[in-house]
Amino acid sequence: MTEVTFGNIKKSYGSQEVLHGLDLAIRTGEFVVFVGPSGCGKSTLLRMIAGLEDITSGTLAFNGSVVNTLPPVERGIAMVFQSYALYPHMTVFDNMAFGLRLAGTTRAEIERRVRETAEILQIGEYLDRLPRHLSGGQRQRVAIGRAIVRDPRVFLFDEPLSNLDAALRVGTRTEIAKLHERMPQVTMIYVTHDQVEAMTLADRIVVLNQGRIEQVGTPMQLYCDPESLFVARFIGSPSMNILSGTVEGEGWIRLIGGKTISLGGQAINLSAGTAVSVGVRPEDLEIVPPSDGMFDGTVSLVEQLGEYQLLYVGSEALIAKVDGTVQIRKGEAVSLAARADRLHVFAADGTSLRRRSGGHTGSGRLV
Amino acid sequence: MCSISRRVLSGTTRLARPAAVAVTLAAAATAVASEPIVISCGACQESPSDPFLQYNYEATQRFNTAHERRYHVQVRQNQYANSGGPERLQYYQRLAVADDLPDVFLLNASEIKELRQTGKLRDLTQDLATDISWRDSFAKDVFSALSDDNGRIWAIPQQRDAIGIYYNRDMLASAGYSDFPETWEDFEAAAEKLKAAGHIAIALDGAWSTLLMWSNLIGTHPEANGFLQEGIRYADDYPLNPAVVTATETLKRWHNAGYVNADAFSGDFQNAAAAYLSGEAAMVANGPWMVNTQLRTNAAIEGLYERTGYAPSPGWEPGARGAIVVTGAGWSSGHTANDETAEAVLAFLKFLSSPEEQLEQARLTGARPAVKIEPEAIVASNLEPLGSTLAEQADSLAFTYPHWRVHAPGLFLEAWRNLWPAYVRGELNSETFLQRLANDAGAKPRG
Amino acid sequence: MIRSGMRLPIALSLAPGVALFATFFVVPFALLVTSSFSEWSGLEFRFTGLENFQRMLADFVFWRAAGNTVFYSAVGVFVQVPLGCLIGIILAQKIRGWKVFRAIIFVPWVISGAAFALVFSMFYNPRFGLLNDILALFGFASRHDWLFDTSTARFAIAGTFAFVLGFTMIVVMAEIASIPKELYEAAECDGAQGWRLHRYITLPLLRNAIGTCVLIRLLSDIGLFDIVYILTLGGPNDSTVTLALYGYRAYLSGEWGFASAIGSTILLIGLVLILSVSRLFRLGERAQ
Amino acid sequence: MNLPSFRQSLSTLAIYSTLALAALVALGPTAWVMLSSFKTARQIFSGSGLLPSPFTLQGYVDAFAQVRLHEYLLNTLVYAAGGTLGALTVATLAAYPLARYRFAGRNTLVALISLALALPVVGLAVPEFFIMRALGLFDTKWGLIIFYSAQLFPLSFVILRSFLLSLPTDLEEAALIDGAGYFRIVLQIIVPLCRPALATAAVVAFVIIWNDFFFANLLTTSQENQNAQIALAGFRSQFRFNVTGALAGATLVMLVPIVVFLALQRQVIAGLTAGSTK
Repeated sequence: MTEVTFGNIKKSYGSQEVLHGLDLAIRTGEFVVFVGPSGCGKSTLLRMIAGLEDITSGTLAFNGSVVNTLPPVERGIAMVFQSYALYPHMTVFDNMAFGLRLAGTTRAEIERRVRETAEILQIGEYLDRLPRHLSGGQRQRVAIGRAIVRDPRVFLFDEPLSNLDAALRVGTRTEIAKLHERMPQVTMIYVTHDQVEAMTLADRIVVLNQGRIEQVGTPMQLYCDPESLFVARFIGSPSMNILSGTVEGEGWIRLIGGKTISLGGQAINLSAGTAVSVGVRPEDLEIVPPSDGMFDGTVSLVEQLGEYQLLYVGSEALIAKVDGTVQIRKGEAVSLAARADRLHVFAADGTSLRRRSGGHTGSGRLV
Repeated sequence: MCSISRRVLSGTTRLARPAAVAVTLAAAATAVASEPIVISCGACQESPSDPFLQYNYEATQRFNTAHERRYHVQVRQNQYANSGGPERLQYYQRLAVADDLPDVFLLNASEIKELRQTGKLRDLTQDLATDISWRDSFAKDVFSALSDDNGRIWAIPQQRDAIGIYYNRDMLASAGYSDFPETWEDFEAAAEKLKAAGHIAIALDGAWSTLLMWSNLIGTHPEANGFLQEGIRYADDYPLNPAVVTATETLKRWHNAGYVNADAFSGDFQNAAAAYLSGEAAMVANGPWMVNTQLRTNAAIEGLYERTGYAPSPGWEPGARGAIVVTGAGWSSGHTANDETAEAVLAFLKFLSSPEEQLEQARLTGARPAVKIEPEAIVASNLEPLGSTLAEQADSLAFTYPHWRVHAPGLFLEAWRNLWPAYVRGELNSETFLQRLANDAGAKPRG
Repeated sequence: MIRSGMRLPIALSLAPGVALFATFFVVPFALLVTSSFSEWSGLEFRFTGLENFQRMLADFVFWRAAGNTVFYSAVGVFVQVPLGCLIGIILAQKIRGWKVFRAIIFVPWVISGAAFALVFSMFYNPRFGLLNDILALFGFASRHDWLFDTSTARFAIAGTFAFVLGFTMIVVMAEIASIPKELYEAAECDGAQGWRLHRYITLPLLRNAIGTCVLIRLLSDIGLFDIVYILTLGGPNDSTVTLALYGYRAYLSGEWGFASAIGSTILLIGLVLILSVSRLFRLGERAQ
Repeated sequence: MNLPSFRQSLSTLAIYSTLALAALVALGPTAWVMLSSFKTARQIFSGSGLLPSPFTLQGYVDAFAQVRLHEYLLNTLVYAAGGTLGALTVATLAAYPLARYRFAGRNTLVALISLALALPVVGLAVPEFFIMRALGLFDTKWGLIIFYSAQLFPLSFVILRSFLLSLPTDLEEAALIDGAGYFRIVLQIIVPLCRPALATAAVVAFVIIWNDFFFANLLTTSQENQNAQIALAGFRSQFRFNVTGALAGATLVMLVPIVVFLALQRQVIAGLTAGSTK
């Protein structure tokens, strides 16, 4: 039963500040994913929660009590490392038992808990092996087992899947999801740069960029209502097409070097001539007759992926994701359009101008 | 110094040697009854290869047994106990600085000169003066190398050796010499014949044995003016002394004339010895101890000892032969106080210079006694004849003189080894050679 | 990462190293520099300014020692290192038997100077040494005394270490092993073959390794002592004396201040060499 | 005749002749001396024959009986083992914080220690002698062990630290989360992880200490504290010279590092290359 709260947390290395005052509340049993490009500070944040990095200023609280200076072991956390960090000179059993031994757990209790955990994770038969004699997936499971066996209050994952091959990654992802279901009271904090992992695992996603929180929300909130250009680009694959334009009267935007498109009645309180960006997800684009086209252009490249195909259209290489059966060739001229309510408009500073579901946005923020 | 802690300490470090342990235990046992006075000896360690050390070791055992309840001499191991290089002097100088000189140890004349300046060496003049019979028991002149200009005595002589030249009688006979050459002229003529016959005439090593011949050439020279006794200390005397110049040039000539072994510059005496022992060389200069250490070992070819003669040096004039007679080294003490430890030190020194011990040393090492001994006693003790004969002969020679090491400045040997090969090959003229030799050796300007 | 609470253990953990380092490097260094400017015999200590250095620079033996040290270094740099490179490049091809050759050629590197000196005192002996016997096989019969003839002594000393190729060989082999194979394949595609491959690919990439070997060779040559000390004591006529031996002589004669001045000079030369060789070979930068 | 293959075999011949020559020059004199240790003194000095005839072990007997080589060898072993252990212990304790933690003076300290590695230490002879004496370590076995630990500290430090820098920190962090304290991490995580680097540093340090002549000569005076290298040099002194004993002794003294090297080639090579490309 642990709530984790950040109060204006900052981190500096020397004179360089890398985290600029973060505020966040994570509920007990919640599965929160920190996502962002490399260098955004997400791993640093995780390590600060773990107690592996000093907090420069601000407070980190577990259930309301500040843990800033508490050593890792006293925080009741467990962590799964990207590299698994299994002790190469210890057997699987010893790896899992190390923390328990240091905590002074009795021999019998250690034996019981390790065996039990090993059974759950199906690594019981490897207990006597050294990590180097295990496959990548098995090591991953040992790493998780080592964390579970300690019965943590907060479970931290640092890009745990990035060392696995694609096939194993999917399997392990679902196992982690199951783990979360099995331990409903354990707060889980997961760091990744892979938005697919974030989307599939998270109760809530925290998008970090350059040491700041860009947006906090459920996967669908982030997908549907990105609050910033950054989040819009980051979530979704292939990523959202962004086109520049200027406001041309109420509800209309003129694309640079293109047509004027309607926002379908969305209100934008900006004077005409203001520069904006229009975002549209590839999967929201459809091929339409030239008369209905919002965007026209020739197809410069077709990536056929069977189920669907990706068309690269026009000089801006607008990407459209269309059904795989549509017959289309490179060099053909096409017209594309999206439903007006699927268009995202961003101001010059990158903030979203569409507040359709304003009730939800910002709910994660605790200002 | 706390004698008990020292005993305990040495007791533990020497556990490796059962014999020594037994001795220590015995000493400890008697200590309970009546504390014996313990003194340390820096030149009394066991040595299978050095007969002098071996003798010292055995003598120490005898002394300890004889004075079981009163005195005990403890061995202090050191690598330099028998080496002649500057390392030994350095070693003792360091100990002197640390106020940790052994109570009894061996020093040669030049080392005494250096070491007495530390003020940590016992002045034995008074000790000898208070025991007239002890003082009078010593042979003629044996204290000269061991005392300073003021007549103070810093060591008790260990032995008195006559050092001559070993020669292969068969080889000399084949060159037409039934006796050893009388004069240097003769000597060179013999060398020429030996060379023609394909032999090495004289084996040298660039250091020890080369310098013995140098000493002989100087010592028998009528114009030497006591160079080996005194002049060798002073830088100006080297190039100016006619005997030194002649001797140096003669020695060089032998090399250039091909009388000498090819490996005569290494400074390893063994190179000279090997040439003689293998029957290639006709002559080699060395002390009487060589009989026991090498001539009569399997390092020498079969029957060489029987064919070997031992002769004094030739002279520059007929009938003017000479020999090196030295008290090579003496027993000094680092204990300056006059307490009961001094009593033990003196007891040990007197023990070592008793006629019995001196004869035993002579028997074991070939070195001659430093004390007066009845001729009958010498005959009765059946000493090795080669050395004995020369020693007796030496007293009636025209010249006797010490060898270079006795009075030479501290770095003489290093300087010689450095310069000599270059000189022989003609890279330095005699004057430059001698002047640099003097300077590098650390000789002082006169006056 | 320094975390609060780790300060004490870190300090405790550093303490022995720092203490040892301070005692046996920092303090001696300070003592060396101070005593270089003084007369010091262990008992008395008196500042004399630059006297020691003036005396040293005026002493022709110092210049001879310096000259010899340069000579030995030159042999190291221009004979030992190139030969070691050659052998290293050959063996890096992993030709048949390379492991055996590597082992044999490396062995002399682990033999002590004292033992090596004994070996070569036998080898060079004019009466029974192997060298003259070998030369006699080629028709150069003589009883030349290599170590005690001023014209050859220096070369004889250099000969004891000039063919100790193991270190350079090993470093070069390791460096070559770290060159990606694709580079050679690419060069072969471009038409380079045989030795040209090494001339244009291997050698330039070995810059770092060669620089390191040169530096290490130079540093050990400035400190060259035991072989010379045991074989010739620096003679004949100081033709083999080294700076280290020159300093040791001063130490032996009890002139510690003077010995320190020589020691300081050795360290100073070492420092200059480190800097200049590092710069010349741009050590530390990777070749690729 | 097939020309290319002829050329190829010619270059093969050239390569193998070069290698054979290098091997001969490298080991020839040493092998000859080792072989001579089984000869009689008479055969050695007469310079006749490459092979021992008659074959004798007298030199080896003398080396132990007369020169007491075993005592020197034991000392050498004590110094090499003790000095290596000391250097590695201290270096591990210092390299870990200096590789992992940031604090004031860290870079200076690392630079100083690395610089010390490169300096010709013979320059420091006199002050080292003076300090050893001032500390009461002069001419004692413990003194030499401590001294060698200090001498080999920079080398071990550099090898260990560069290895640690290449090692990810996760394992220590995992241990921290598991509740291990600083010294437990060093002992139970770092030391096992650094085993390859430790082995490397150990082998190189052992050989260097084993072979040291200069400082052993400078810092000991008693026979009971001296090492085998000094004994070797001492074989040449006037009375005790026993050529076969000396050669037998030299052979034994040389064999130890050779055997260590042949047995642990990988570590030696890794150590030299690691220490040199730091």
